[in-house]
Amino acid sequence: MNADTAVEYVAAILMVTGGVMSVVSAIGLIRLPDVYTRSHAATKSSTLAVLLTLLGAFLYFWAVERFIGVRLLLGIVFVFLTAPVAGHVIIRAAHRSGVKLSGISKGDELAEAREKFRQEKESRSEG
Amino acid sequence: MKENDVILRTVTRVVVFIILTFGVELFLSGHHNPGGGFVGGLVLSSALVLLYVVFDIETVHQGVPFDFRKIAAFGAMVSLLSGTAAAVLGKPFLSQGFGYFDLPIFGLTELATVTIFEAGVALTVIGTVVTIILSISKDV
Amino acid sequence: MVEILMLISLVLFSFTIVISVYRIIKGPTEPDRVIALDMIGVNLLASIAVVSCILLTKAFMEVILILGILSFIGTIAFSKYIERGIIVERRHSR
Amino acid sequence: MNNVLVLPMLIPLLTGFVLFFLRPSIRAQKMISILSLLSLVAVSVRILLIIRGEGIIRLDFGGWEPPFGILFVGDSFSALMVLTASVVSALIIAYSFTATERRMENMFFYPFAFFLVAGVNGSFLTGDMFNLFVCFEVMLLASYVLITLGGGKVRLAESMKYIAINVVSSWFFLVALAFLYGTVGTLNMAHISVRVAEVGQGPLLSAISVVFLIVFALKAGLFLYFWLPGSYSSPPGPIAALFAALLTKVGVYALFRTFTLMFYHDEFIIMTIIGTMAVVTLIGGCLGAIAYTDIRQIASYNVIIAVGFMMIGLAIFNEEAFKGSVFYLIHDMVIKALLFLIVGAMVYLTGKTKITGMSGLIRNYPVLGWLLFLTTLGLAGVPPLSGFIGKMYIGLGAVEGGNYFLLFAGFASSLVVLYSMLRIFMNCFWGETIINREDQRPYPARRLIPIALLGILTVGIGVGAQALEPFVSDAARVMANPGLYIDAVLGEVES
Amino acid sequence: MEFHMTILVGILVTVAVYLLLSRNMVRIILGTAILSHAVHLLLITMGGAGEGKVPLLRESDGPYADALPQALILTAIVISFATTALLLVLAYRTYEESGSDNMNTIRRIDRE
Amino acid sequence: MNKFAGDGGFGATAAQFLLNLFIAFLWMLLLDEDEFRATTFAAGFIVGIFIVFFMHRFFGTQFYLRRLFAIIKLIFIFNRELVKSSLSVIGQILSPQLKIRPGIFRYDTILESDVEVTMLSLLLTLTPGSVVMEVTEDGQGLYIHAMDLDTSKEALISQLKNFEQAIMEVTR
Amino acid sequence: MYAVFIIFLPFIMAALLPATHRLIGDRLIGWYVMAVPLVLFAALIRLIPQIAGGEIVSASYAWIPDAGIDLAVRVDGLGMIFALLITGVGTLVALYSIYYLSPRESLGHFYVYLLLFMGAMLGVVFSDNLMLLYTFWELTSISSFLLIAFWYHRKGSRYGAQKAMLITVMGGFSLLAGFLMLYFMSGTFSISEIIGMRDVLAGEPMIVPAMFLILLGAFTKSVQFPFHIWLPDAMEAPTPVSAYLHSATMVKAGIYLVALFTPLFGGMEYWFWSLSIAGIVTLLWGAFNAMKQNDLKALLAYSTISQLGLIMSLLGFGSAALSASAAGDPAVYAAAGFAALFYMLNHSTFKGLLFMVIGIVDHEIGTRDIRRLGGLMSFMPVTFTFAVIGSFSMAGLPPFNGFLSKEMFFGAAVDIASGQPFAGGAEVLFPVVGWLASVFTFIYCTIIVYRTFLGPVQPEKIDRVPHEAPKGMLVAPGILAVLVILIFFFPNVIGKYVIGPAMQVMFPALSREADLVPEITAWHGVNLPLVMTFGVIALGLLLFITFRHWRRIYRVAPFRWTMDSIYRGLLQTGEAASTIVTDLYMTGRSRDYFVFIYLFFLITAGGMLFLTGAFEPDFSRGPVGIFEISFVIIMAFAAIAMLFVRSRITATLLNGVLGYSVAIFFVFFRAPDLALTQTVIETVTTVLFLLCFHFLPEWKPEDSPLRTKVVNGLIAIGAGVLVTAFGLTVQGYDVYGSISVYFEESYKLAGGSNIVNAILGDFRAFDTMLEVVVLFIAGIGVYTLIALKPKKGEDDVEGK
Ligand code: NA
Ligand code: NA
Repeated sequence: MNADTAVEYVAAILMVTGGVMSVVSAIGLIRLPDVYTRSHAATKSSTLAVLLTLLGAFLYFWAVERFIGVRLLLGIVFVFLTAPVAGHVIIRAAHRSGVKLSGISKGDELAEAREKFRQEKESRSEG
Repeated sequence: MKENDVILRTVTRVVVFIILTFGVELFLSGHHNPGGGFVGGLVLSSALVLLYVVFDIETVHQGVPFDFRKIAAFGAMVSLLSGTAAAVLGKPFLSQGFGYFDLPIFGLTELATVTIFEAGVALTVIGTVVTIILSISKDV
Repeated sequence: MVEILMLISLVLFSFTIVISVYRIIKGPTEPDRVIALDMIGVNLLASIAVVSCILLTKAFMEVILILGILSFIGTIAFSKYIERGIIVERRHSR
Repeated sequence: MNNVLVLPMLIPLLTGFVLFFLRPSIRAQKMISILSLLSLVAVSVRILLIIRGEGIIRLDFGGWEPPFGILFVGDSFSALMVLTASVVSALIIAYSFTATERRMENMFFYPFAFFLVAGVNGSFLTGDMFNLFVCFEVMLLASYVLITLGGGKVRLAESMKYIAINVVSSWFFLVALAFLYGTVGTLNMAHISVRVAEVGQGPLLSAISVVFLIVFALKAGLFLYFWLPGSYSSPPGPIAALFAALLTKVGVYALFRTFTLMFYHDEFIIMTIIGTMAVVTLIGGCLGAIAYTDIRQIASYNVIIAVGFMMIGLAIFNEEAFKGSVFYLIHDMVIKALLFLIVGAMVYLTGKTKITGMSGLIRNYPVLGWLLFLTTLGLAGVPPLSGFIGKMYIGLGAVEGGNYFLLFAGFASSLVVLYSMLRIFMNCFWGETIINREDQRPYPARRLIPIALLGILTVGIGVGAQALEPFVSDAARVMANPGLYIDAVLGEVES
Repeated sequence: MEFHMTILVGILVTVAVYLLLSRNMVRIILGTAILSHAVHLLLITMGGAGEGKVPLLRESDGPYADALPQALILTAIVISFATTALLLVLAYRTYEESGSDNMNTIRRIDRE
Repeated sequence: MNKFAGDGGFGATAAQFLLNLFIAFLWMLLLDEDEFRATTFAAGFIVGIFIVFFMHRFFGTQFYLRRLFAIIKLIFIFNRELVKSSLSVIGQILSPQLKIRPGIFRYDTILESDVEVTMLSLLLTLTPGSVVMEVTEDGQGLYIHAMDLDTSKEALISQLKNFEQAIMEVTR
Repeated sequence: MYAVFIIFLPFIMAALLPATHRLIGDRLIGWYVMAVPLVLFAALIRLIPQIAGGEIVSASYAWIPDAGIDLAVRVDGLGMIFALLITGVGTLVALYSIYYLSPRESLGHFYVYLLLFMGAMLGVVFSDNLMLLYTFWELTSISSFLLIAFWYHRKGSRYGAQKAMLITVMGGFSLLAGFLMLYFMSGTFSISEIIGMRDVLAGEPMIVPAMFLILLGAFTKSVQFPFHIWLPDAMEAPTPVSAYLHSATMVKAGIYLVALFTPLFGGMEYWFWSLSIAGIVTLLWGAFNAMKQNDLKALLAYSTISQLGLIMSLLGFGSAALSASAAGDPAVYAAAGFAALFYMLNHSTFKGLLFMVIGIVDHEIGTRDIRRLGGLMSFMPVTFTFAVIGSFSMAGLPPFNGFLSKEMFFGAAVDIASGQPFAGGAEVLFPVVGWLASVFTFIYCTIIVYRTFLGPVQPEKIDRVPHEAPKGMLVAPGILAVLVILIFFFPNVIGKYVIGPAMQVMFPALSREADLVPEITAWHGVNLPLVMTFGVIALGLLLFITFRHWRRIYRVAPFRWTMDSIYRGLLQTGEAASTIVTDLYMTGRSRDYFVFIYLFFLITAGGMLFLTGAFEPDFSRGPVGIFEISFVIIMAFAAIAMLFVRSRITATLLNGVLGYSVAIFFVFFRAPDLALTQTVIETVTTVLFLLCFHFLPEWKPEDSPLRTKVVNGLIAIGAGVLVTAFGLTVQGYDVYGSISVYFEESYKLAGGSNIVNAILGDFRAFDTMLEVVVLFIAGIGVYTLIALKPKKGEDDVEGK
């Protein structure tokens, strides 16, 4: 087994690991109780699965064709840059549009702050 | 409660440049790789769409003060006229030519009239997509 | 063997996608669905990377990047829609 | 190489874009439009003459030999269609100069009209099935915009249906193309013809041709015409006239091309299916033309009747009948433009749409009234007006082919046409005059000129049919002998 | 592969047609969108899908997948996008004017 | 005033030049050539001029290429945190019974600029188990949704501190 | 040239009329018009010697030679008779009109129509080309339409005009079809050539349908039962028009046509029976109905119908002369043809006279209702004299020309009955029915005279004081009255110089002039015809006196179910049925329209696929990975779910899933460009959906009835199955390879190594160019759709 073959295997294993991560987040998507917690699972899928898979692909191409897949790297960067923003924005939208946290949650300081702000505004407009 | 879009906006500023560069690259590399005028134009316009979604029309307009309807028309005309050029030269309408030229900076480069054609395509795509989005958004 | 591993990873990805489709249908809230779509996009992206390795072609590198870009734009748009019902504003109103 | 062949499509396209940039100056738009329309007509005539001199000509775009590239093929049939479409649209657009609201002119009315013409001319000229689809789309998109332009509730609702149905028909087109490509593996019409002929069409290819039949029948308003009355009767006069004159004709043209050039082997489809569809269309159109009192509806159902009539020519399937249909197509473009412009003018002048709401208009608008009467006679195929010669040849073809039932149906429909049109004429123009001369809305002479020119044209085509005869005969000859077309496109090429 | 694709196309067509037959404008538009998906898949399937290499000459020496249907689909995609855009805007304009998104009640009343 | 302009500090010209270089570099990467070619870089630079010209009004975001080392360190810290928290979340998801207590809490950061806050939020969000939900108007308060407040709030806060430190090394 | 000039002079003068009218004014315009037929009449008279000498004046100019349509004109004896009628009566009618029409009427229109008609009629009788003839034939219908509706503000005028037009044009279409058949058999439109091919054509199977179609044309124009119904309503026209078109000339166009084609069809049994029976029935029915009319013009209309039937039957009798197989002497039968032409001439004189008389009554008294008239004799002695002359002539009494022709009719009918040329047996009825009709004729002639001019005056029922007509108005009827008497005394001049040449045309096979031109004598001894005439008078007087008592017969059901009520009912029920049927499927619902489209697809395309044996599915699965399968499942799953989701956002998301999945299939299918484009387009489309959702309400569940849903479902499934079946069959079809191998040379040919892009940018750049245009149109279309909103409350009717 030469070095390239080894790298190929490593690449493949990275991909499988990515797949496993993905499935884990899928399970999270099913099991977790509310949109907020599920978004955690989704973010993971975006990050680890993609990181591992693209890295695997990168290695594989390098090993087989000596090809440096810059687009793959760029893809990783891009996903790392955008995935958290997407998660942030969607979860924010959920909260702003009034989606409640699940019953098992411990507290919601944001909702409290919003409520406070609203009351202040009301009292200001009354006065 | 006052809101703050700092994360989204900061990232968007960066991401838009990546998209734009990628779009131009797609446009130019279509001759030999996947890409071309359509996809290039589409990607470029999707960058603009992102800007419009994240910021707002007026802000983006300050940054990109173009009349996209005219860009679209101009692009389409470029495509049409690039075909006409061949006809004027006595070749069948829409004949494309290509050749290899030794340019000062770029070295031996393949230049093809199809690039002009595709540029027209790309401009039309950008102009049209943005026109559609803006028209609807301004209707609120 | 390498290919089999890759196929396995593909199957895993598609499993996730199936689950995500289920989540889109089930909801219950709209953000849930959007998250699921985002997940589909990302998993597709990963799948294409694997497919590229299996087919041993570089032709789909652009697609990978594009998918990343566009699933991002899509998610932002959906989020804004859920939040405000309007995704492009004439002037930012906050 | 005949670059002139692209001009009937290129001129209107370029004009459309130039007019787009000239938005601020309506005057300049009109000037350019006129120049462009004149050159369009000139080019069309030139093409026709070249074809007479050199036979069928073609333009391979980009210089790519058929069947690999796209090409425009000019034979007498397509060139005649292009010429007529150009002349008619020139007159309609000239009419609209005087009859279009300022706000519509500002909203690119003229560019869209030119795009429509471009799509129509392209559809006539193309020799490639997929390019036909694309040309259709140019035409359709322009029509989508024109039909909605400035419309209110009713018009938008009708547009919605019109577009939805056309989207579905475009879908069928693509489906048919997929099957076609999957079987014969080519898109060039002549090449398709060669390949289809080589295997003798066969049941599968016949079935595929039926899918094409659905597509073009939808476009032409053959049997599947229910979308037509609503959408043709809601837009303002000039737009309705453009639609009525051009759109369905493109479908009719495509049907003829498809079933004379490519899928001409299956008698059952041509005689039985198309024949039945044509007759049902005639009947349905006749019933509709009698059923309603809205003049725009009556006019729209007349469009349907004409489609049925022309398709009889295809179902009969001999050279005489083809000749008749070509003549009738030319006639129908002219007369439908005339009809819809007059109907539009009537609605404009009275603010009413029903025959029961108008009366005695001939006192107020004698020229308009007599033009409508002329139109009535022309529609009924009374000699020596334009409709006659086509009707005569279709009749001759029917006699020759022994299709007496089709002959009967066609001629009977002419009677209903006459009846439905007389209803308009007699109820609206005759009877007690209800508008005082003082209260009447003036109808400007400059609007009358294009209408009158169309009227003269309908007389001219009939009386001067000899001028068209050689071209029409040639068109019919090519339809009856697809080999001529194939040789011109592919040379002596094997499949 | 072609077999499965064809079945899939059939399913998509079924769903799309069912949506077309509904009264809500958005459903109808979605129906047309799915119709487009279906026909694009059909086109590429009929062009002999899944055979050959990616049609990039620099990538491999062939035999290549049939590039022609790909080009056709590209055109079709753009056209169906254009149509969908127009249809969507028309839908909401119609709703604005008529106050209904029901395609069966906005029909014209043209007879007494 | 241009709203796209970042928070200043640099002259616009310098910033544009920087960005242009960045694009040229990106270009080179995208072209996937086997070796470095000056011509390619120049071509990228020209493309960059085009883009920067096109978008020059947006300009003003800062890039600190020279703090490469700080960045590498940040990446390292991030990867460590990523693995740590991933494992903990995987554990939570796969445990037979869900025993998590999610919730939203406020964290006030010491970071100031938009870029800093953004970077912090990105890093935090990327690591599983925590998502930034809202940034207060003054940019100081972060509302964070955590997967399990009971067991990991402390870990999260220390993670935040780590990130803040590393970010500041990069940006200041 | 001469003949062409004759046809076109009226048209030229009509074209010049508006200008002339302005120049010379209302008072003189009538004279200008009258000059036209007068000049033509003179010109024709000048031709008579030539024509009578057997010469034929003809000319031919190319019009649409490729279609065989020539401006071929031929003046022969047959055309001459009619042309003399047209110009002669035309002159008198024009003269009469000058006094009849008030200058307040729109004289310009009237005279233009009249000249148009005159030219058209001359065209009909002089054309030697079927299509030319047909052209003029239709033009007569049209000018008649315009003349009937001259007072177009009257409902009755419009109704009458429309009815006449519809029926005659229907006949015209039939005529056209017949002509086309003749062309198909003979290869020419030239009438003289076709007639020359009699023997060849006789063997063609299509000759019989052609004959019937031509007859239908002739019958509608010449008001043969049951197409006679338009004539009474045509009486809404001004009386000069009725006199001219609807008794003297236009209605005789059918007679002309039958005479014209007698040399071709004459001798055929069908021809004989059709003409004879139609004529006899029309004769009886017209006369029967004439008696009950209260309106004098209506009475004349029915009388015209009746007499045209008589002429038609005579032509039928005469045609037997041309049969090779008919029993009896051809010359005897040919006499019937002679009688037809003679009767036709006479009819024009006395009927024209009577119309003018009625016109005078109407003009001076203000009514033509016999219930309001009576006793006018003392006020209008000249008019009364004319009325007596015309009526008695029509009744067949001497010393008027009507007597001669009536006798000849009886004679011909008797000859046919005794000769039995085709041994049908029914011939015996002809003289009987003819005689009965003559009795009726006698009665209504008496009615005209008695009820109008004799008896008591009823001043309370009329608005004006009765007085004689102005002298000018009496000139034209006076000339006719003189002719009625003159012809009685000198019939043979006409027989020799006018009818004789026509007979040669009609019966070319019979060459001896003696056979063709019988000597007409007023007194030919006591023979059966004379006896019959006495019978007519006796029974006629009896019945006239007892008319009040048997009038009830008209209320017997079969007589009330007139053709007229059938026509009326046909139009009414036609309209109602059309509305019902059309409303049934033109629902305005897009759903129904889609159902029609897909049903049509299922039936035709499905039928073609499954019933012709085309369906040969290729079930070979080919290599397929689990991953592909899973995406097939995902797409199917997402698609089906779309039918059940409650919110449009979910549906849009699912559509996104579908779009992205399509993209991944493009990856599987080695289509990177497609995958790229699809991904971007899908996202932009989704954004568009979201943008537009702002303006649209959330969708409601489809609450259509279960039945509708089931139908929808079945159609949808059918469509899906059919597309699949098609697809599977197409896959199995492996005859041809694709042309796209050629494009694999793209680098060499077009300098690009991305084949797809080389196709898009070069091989098929034209598609791409147009696609750009499509996109542009859509973009600007969206803009206009939004920017150009109608103002509030603006409806869709054109105008500002
Ligand atoms: Na159409
Ligand atoms: Na489509």
